[in-house]
Amino acid sequence: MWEKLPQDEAVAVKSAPSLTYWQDARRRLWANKPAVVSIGFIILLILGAIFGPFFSPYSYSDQNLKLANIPPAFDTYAVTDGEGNTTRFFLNASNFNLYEVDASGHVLGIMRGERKDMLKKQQPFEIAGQAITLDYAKLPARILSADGTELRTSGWSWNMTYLFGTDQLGRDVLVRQLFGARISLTVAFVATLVNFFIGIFYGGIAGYMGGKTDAIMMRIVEIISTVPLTLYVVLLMVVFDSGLLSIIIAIGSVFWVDMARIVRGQILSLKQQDYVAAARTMGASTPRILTRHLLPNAIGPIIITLTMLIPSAIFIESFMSFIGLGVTPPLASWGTLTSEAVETLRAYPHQLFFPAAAISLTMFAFNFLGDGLRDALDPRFRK
Amino acid sequence: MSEPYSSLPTPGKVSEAPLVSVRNLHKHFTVGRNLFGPKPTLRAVDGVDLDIYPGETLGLVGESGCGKSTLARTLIRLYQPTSGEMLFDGTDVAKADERALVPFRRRVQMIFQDPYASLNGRMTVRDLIAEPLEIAKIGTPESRTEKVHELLARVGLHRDHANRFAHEFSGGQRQRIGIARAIALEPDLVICDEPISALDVSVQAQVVNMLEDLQDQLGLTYLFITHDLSMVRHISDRIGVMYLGKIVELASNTDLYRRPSHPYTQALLASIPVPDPTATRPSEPMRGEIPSPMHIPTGCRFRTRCPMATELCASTEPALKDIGGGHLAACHYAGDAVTPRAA
Amino acid sequence: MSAPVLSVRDLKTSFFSQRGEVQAVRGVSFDVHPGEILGIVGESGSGKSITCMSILRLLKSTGRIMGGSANFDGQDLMALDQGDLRDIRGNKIGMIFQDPMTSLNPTLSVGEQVMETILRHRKATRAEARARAIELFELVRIPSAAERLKSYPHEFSGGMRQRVMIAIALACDPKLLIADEPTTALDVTIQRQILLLLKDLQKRLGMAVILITHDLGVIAEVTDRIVVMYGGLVMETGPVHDLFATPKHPYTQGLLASVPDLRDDTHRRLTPIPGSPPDMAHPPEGCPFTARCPHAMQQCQAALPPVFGEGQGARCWLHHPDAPKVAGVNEVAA
Amino acid sequence: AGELTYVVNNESAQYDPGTTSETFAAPIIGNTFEGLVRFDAEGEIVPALADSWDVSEDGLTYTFHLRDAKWSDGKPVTAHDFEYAWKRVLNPATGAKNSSMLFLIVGAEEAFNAPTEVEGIAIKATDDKTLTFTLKQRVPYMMQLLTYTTFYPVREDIVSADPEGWTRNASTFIGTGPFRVTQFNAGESVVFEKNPEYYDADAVQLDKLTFRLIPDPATALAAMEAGDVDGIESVPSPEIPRLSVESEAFMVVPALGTTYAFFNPHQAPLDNVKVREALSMAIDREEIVEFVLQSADIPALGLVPPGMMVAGEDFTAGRDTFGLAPTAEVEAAQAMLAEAGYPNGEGFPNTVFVTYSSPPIEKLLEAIQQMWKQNLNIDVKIQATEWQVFYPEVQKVEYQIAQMGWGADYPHPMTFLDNFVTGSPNNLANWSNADYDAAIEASKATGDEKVSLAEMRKAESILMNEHIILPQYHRNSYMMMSPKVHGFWRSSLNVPYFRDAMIME
Amino acid sequence: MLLTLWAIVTLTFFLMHAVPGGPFVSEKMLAPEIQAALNAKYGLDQPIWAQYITYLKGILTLDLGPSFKYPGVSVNKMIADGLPVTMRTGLLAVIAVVALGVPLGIIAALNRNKWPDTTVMLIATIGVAIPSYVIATVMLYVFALRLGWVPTFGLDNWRGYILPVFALSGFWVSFVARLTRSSLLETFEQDYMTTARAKGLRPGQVLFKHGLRNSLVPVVTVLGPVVANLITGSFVIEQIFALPGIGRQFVLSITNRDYTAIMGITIFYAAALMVMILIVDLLYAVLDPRIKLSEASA
Ligand SMILES: Nc1ncnc2c1ncn2[C@@H]1O[C@H](COP(=O)(O)OP(=O)(O)OP(=O)(O)O)[C@@H](O)[C@H]1O
Ligand SMILES: Nc1ncnc2c1ncn2[C@@H]1O[C@H](COP(=O)(O)OP(=O)(O)OP(=O)(O)O)[C@@H](O)[C@H]1O
Ligand SMILES: [Mg+2]
Ligand SMILES: [Mg+2]
Repeated sequence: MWEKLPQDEAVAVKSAPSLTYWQDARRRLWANKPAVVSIGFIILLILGAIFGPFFSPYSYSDQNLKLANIPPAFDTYAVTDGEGNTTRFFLNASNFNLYEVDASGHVLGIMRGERKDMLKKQQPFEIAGQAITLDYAKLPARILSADGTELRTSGWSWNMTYLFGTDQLGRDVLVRQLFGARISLTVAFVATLVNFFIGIFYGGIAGYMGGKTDAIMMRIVEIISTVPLTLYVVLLMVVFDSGLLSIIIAIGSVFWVDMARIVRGQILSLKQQDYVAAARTMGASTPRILTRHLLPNAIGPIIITLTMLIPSAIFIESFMSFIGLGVTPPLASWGTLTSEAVETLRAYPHQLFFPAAAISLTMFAFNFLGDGLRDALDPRFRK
Repeated sequence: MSEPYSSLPTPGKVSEAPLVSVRNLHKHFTVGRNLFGPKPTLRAVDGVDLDIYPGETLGLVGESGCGKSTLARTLIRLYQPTSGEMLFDGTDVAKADERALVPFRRRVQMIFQDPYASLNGRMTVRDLIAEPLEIAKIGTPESRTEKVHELLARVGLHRDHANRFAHEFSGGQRQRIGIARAIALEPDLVICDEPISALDVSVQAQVVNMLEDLQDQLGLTYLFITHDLSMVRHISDRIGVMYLGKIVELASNTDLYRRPSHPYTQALLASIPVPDPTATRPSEPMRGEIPSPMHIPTGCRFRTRCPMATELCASTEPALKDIGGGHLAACHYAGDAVTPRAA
Repeated sequence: MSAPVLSVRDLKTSFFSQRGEVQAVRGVSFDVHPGEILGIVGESGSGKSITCMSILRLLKSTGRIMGGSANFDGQDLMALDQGDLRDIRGNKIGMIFQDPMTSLNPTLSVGEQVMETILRHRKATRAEARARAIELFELVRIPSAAERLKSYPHEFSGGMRQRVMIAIALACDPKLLIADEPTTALDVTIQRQILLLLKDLQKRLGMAVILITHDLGVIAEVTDRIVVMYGGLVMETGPVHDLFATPKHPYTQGLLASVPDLRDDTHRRLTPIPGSPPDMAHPPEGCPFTARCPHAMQQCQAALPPVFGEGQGARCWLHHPDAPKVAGVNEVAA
Repeated sequence: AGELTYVVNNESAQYDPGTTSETFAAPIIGNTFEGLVRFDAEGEIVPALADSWDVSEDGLTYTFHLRDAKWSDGKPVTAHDFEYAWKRVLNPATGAKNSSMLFLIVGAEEAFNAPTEVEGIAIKATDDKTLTFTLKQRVPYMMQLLTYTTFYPVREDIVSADPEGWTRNASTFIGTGPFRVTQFNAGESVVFEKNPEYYDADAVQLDKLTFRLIPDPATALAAMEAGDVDGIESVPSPEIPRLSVESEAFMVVPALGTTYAFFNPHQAPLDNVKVREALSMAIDREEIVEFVLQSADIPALGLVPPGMMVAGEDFTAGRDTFGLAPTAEVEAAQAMLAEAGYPNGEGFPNTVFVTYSSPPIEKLLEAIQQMWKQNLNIDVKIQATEWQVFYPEVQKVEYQIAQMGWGADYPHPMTFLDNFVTGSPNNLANWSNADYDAAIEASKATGDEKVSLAEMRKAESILMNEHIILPQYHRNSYMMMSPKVHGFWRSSLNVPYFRDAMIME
Repeated sequence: MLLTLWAIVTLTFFLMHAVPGGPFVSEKMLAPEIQAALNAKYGLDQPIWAQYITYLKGILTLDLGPSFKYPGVSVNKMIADGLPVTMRTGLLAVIAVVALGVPLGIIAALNRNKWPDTTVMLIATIGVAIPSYVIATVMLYVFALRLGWVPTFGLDNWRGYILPVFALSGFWVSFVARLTRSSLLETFEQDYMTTARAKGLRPGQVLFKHGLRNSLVPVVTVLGPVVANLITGSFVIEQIFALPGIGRQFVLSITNRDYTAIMGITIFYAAALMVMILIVDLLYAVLDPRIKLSEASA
């Protein structure tokens, strides 16, 4: 107990391998659950966008005009004829059409009735041998059975033919959305890249260099952000063909100015720090100081701006598509799906719900990922 | 007050050409946030002449706020000097631009006074210490990590610390990281701005020993700024004393402590605390208002606090002159037979 | 002796990062009496600063106080609600932080930073606060005080920033001043003036001071008692005279031996304590100093020693009655 | 008595009856100005400022006798006002966009091209109350044409004082109609009050009338349903099914318009009439109307929409179908395409269908695109661009298929048929057919309405059998007007008339 | 600054003329004679550089010229008519961005990872993910039509402002809230925040005086251009709520190729933007004294 320990015995401590900042950050990112889930979501989305359409019986352009504007879920009515055969159908309350469905919720087709009675605001149908009347004299419309009593629904069911319903031309909203994801995610990706590579470095260089360089660079930013985008886009459209490439060019050439400004502002205040001075005394080059010292310390606002600008890019794309530079019909992006669906908002809200939800979910994923990245890149935070 | 180079006497010990040679160096700041009208000038470094010889350790002491850090930062060209000349190994670096400074940067390193602020909070200790190596493109990532571990051991840190970030360290530990970084490249000149003041004495001893070993092994040169007069005496070959932006006395360490010739130096030496609770000292501190570098007194800048100031001191500024044996002092009465309060 | 103003008992603080728990303070106890200057010395990284910050519950988000108490004026600071604690901070207890650059807000003028403390705790107009700030600047020897109130921290030298911190801590004449290395960046003349100022306040107002410093000269000159810390623990406490005369803990001895001698011109090598301190993420089970101790025994590795001795207590197995005698430690050299 | 707010979706850039060519100006000019004659609610020509008129035997010289009408500032309306107004339109410096409408008059075109020749224009105010003019050739629809704003009088003193600005200021906007403007709020609204100087002022019921600009039809509908306004000019098409059953305010007004596309007969593969016919046959116009437009529009098999009477007979009555049917003639179309050399669509060259950016039109085109794909197995690309880019492009006639349409300027088939004569600026297919030109010429030259009708029908058959256009549908206007409002009517030329409107609780 | 303005004017001018279409491409085809007459009337028959010189001369006298599309209306008047409306909603939206965005960010930062934070961030994410025209349309339907709380169009009373301002500011409120939150969280970890707490300052003082100010640089950076954008209006919002502002006017003038109007509003916007950016640069120096004024706004 009281024996002397040999003097040279160093207490062996298990030593972990040395990590660089990035290795350490990666480790911390993987420990962040929401961020990992978000990465998973984004990967799934990308896979869905690439492979999803192959699993669908429809293509993004397949129309079935007779089945336009069908909701993703509906109340079904059931009428049974003398032989016990049941016919199921549902009423689309916005266009007063009846559609036949089967027991599991597959849409079989539109039901043709007799001439509408414009005065009584009724339309007679013959369903399963019975005279059924669609009565829309008072809204909401009612289904009347032969004896004039109102028919009760037999419960609601999902639309198994078109999981997300159909659009104004009877196209499958789900497939269109997966196709739209291709374009919108590409746009988001391009916008991010552009912000990352042009915006950040442009702003970083302007902020770090300061003085005349900064002044000139920021004036260029001002010019880019004032010259009307529409004119510029129209001109691009004349020069290039419409398509993804031109969108990329358009976004690439103007979409980084906000980022540049924010980064510059951050750099202006960060460059006064002592650690920058220290790096300079080590002979670190300007790019090195920017990439290793200044930008990592400005990562918070950078990531937020990056994620916030993604939806803007998605909607700028839809604007560009509108004036002719971008995706051509029948192809659609989330942006064009959204703006189309706004017109039918009151009648067919599901058409807006799905693209809006897709964009929002993606944004949540990007935000969680961004937050996770930010926390991972900032060692001072807890957990 | 620009003097020819030769007029600055060389110390006895070394006779080679100086590694760093500074003449009449000025660094002024404009302060205040007055949008209109002239802004007041603050003369942080106000005409410094200094030679640093290869292989020596030049200690620099002086009142807090007298411009030591500013001088250091100007020497390493973090600041552009307001005026004056700066030769490093024969080349003029006073006005060189960043590109021309690249070789200079590799050969001169600095340990900062503020350990935390000078460490990038987003980098692990490994990255921080490996950075100069990376910049100089020395070795592979693995070999650099090895080198980092070696340096960590040298400054008394554990290799496991390499994965941590600066905010996870105590003040002293941070300072050691800064030191490890500065010596990583084995530079010619290390400017140490209070490198040890945040360290506890045993680590101070470790670090100082280490710096001395490095000097012996690699022939490093140090400019060593400190407030610790016992340590500076221990480590330096020569010591300069600064007061209000100027060097007022410069001598070999023994000479300075034996024969302090500027009244400020004398006051300084008299204030050293002794690590002995039983020792007693006159409890009278130095009198007088500390002048501000925005309003430097005319004539001798120390005269407002000098116990022996005369008319002459108020009118003429004393030049830094040799009072024998390479001992320089900027006092009209230095070297006179009657030096009051001489040690 | 009067009742202590501050009585710290078994304070424990840890940091939680991805790497796990770093036990920075592992059970620290000490008392500070009114009008007393208590010095804390110790290895860098031994938990001195964290102990002080824990007393005022000022830890960063990753830090957590794991246990213990700190009785100030009859209240346990660890249990106080935030509002009451705020009335104490800056008012009854002043604190000087170790790192003066980052501890001052870079975007506010130094004057403003001093004045806001006064305005917070005293019924003063801005003009009065300003006058007091000027007075404080003069006390801490900042030249052209009135003019420099408007300056920003980055325009000050390291020592000047430190003095601003001191001015802030002293602004409300605290009963207890916690000074974490308050004079490291100051030259000896100003240091002396500051220390004399502290002593004067201690005498006049009965202010108690906790002074953390590495400068044993300063310790010797101004403190009454000292606490020696190592590895998050108090290794030795005692009156300054006894401790300097007869250090009981091997660490204390090593510390005292590392100081260069001012009177020595021979360029003799300094004698540091060999080895490096333990990693507090994996603190050793026994005495944390074992690995570097010249007298280390099996027992030291096996179990943490308790504090032996009254008045001058040391946390070292060598002071166990059964321990073998070692010259210069538990056996006074004849 | 009463006040009424009516929503318009577009603001006109010009309210000057002589210079504007915008349909958006019609609601304002139509209620503040009247010309020599006007339409009544049944679409008949009735006297307005003129109470009688004579036409010479050869149908070339018209003489109008004015009634004692006053301008809204109380000054009498004279024949000189007309002469001034018409000659002003014929001065190129005026910048009138419809000057060519007056080129029917002798000397007019010459004067426009050489402004010194004003004297040659055959328009004359023989006295204060008599106006005569002479046409270059017979114009069967001249009386209808005279209801167009270009033929309205303007006041020389007002106009010459501020040639451009007089229509911007309520106090100088002097008209001859049932209402007069009290406020112009640019971008927001135009407010009217009853014009006490109007010759039939007693018949005018409303005291105050506001045209509120709400550019978004969805907002307008919301305003209507919230009861904030009394009438709206149009409704969003997805709402039509609901409104048509739910709302008493909902109105369907036949509009004299046809939506169609040009097949460019100068570009492969459309230079082959069989291809054009196949394409035209392969679309299901009924489905388009029912499911794509979801409206009560009429599937179009020809150029001229129904609703235009010539010789007491609707132009479209008993018209041929030109090989087309309301539903798709799939087999026939496939056979036709095979005959043209593309059996089952094989080898069909790349074809682009250009259009202007407009969501409903793009929707329509997508449906057509899909029908061609499904029924003929051919891929046609849709390219939508801004109108400003699209229109000049189309004028170059380098497209293959271009979406277009036409709305009547006056209720006579000639407003459609005239566009296809050789050299007409609106002949955007640059199509030229001597027989067609001759038939048009003949229909104009004859004094016999029946002959004229027959010639026009012949012309339409020539055009349609060549399948120069892909007719899609004949339009209706869908609007809402509170059931409290009586006496309101909207003409088939899209002008809302409030002259006889009144509010009944 | 004038140089920048000149560059913008020049670039826009030539861009505009390079783009196909012209002010007289209308619904119906104009006879070629009429087209020529109109071009002559508005000077469009002259060579482009001559038009450019004429235009520049005009601007120097602060005359933005007559509108090509609206005869009898000068561009100056167009701006003067539309601006008050746009400015009122725009400034209110700016106030909303500051008065909602910053506090929401603060609340979120103070309650990091607790429910108020999650809620705010949820709303903020939806706020950026859903474009303003969707928000506006939905709100119009719900609040104006269904609930009848606010008018369906126009700015006739204070209620009329609610929806346009909300829709205008939604994106930026969200953006600013997120930026503020992230910036604050970073600032909270700084040593001087500990100092501030050690002084016994109240949480409010710590937050506003020490925390917020040091976090505002990125917020101010975005706010500058945002203010310029908001006070020059938004097409979508003005279109949906039927507001006679210049935002809609601007887009219309582009679709109409109303050359002078395009130029005029662009110049106005450019001037607003440059003033805002100047203010931002001045604010940088106020917020962070280490940023030298000369540096920020050379
Ligand atoms: N935020 C943090 N996260 C993790 N570990 C920390 C953190 N802050 C401090 N530590 C660790 O806590 C221990 C005690 O630190 P403290 O700052 O109290 O040391 P100290 O005694 O004041 O040293 P010095 O004299 O060097 O200032 C050190 O080992 C340090 O590495
Ligand atoms: N960036 C700056 N702007 C304005 N004044 C400055 C700046 N940096 C330093 N100063 C001033 O210059 C003077 C000298 O400062 P310096 O930091 O060189 O002193 P020092 O000798 O290093 O002091 P210490 O020992 O306290 O660190 C001080 O008065 C300080 O206020
Ligand atoms: Mg210094
Ligand atoms: Mg410490």
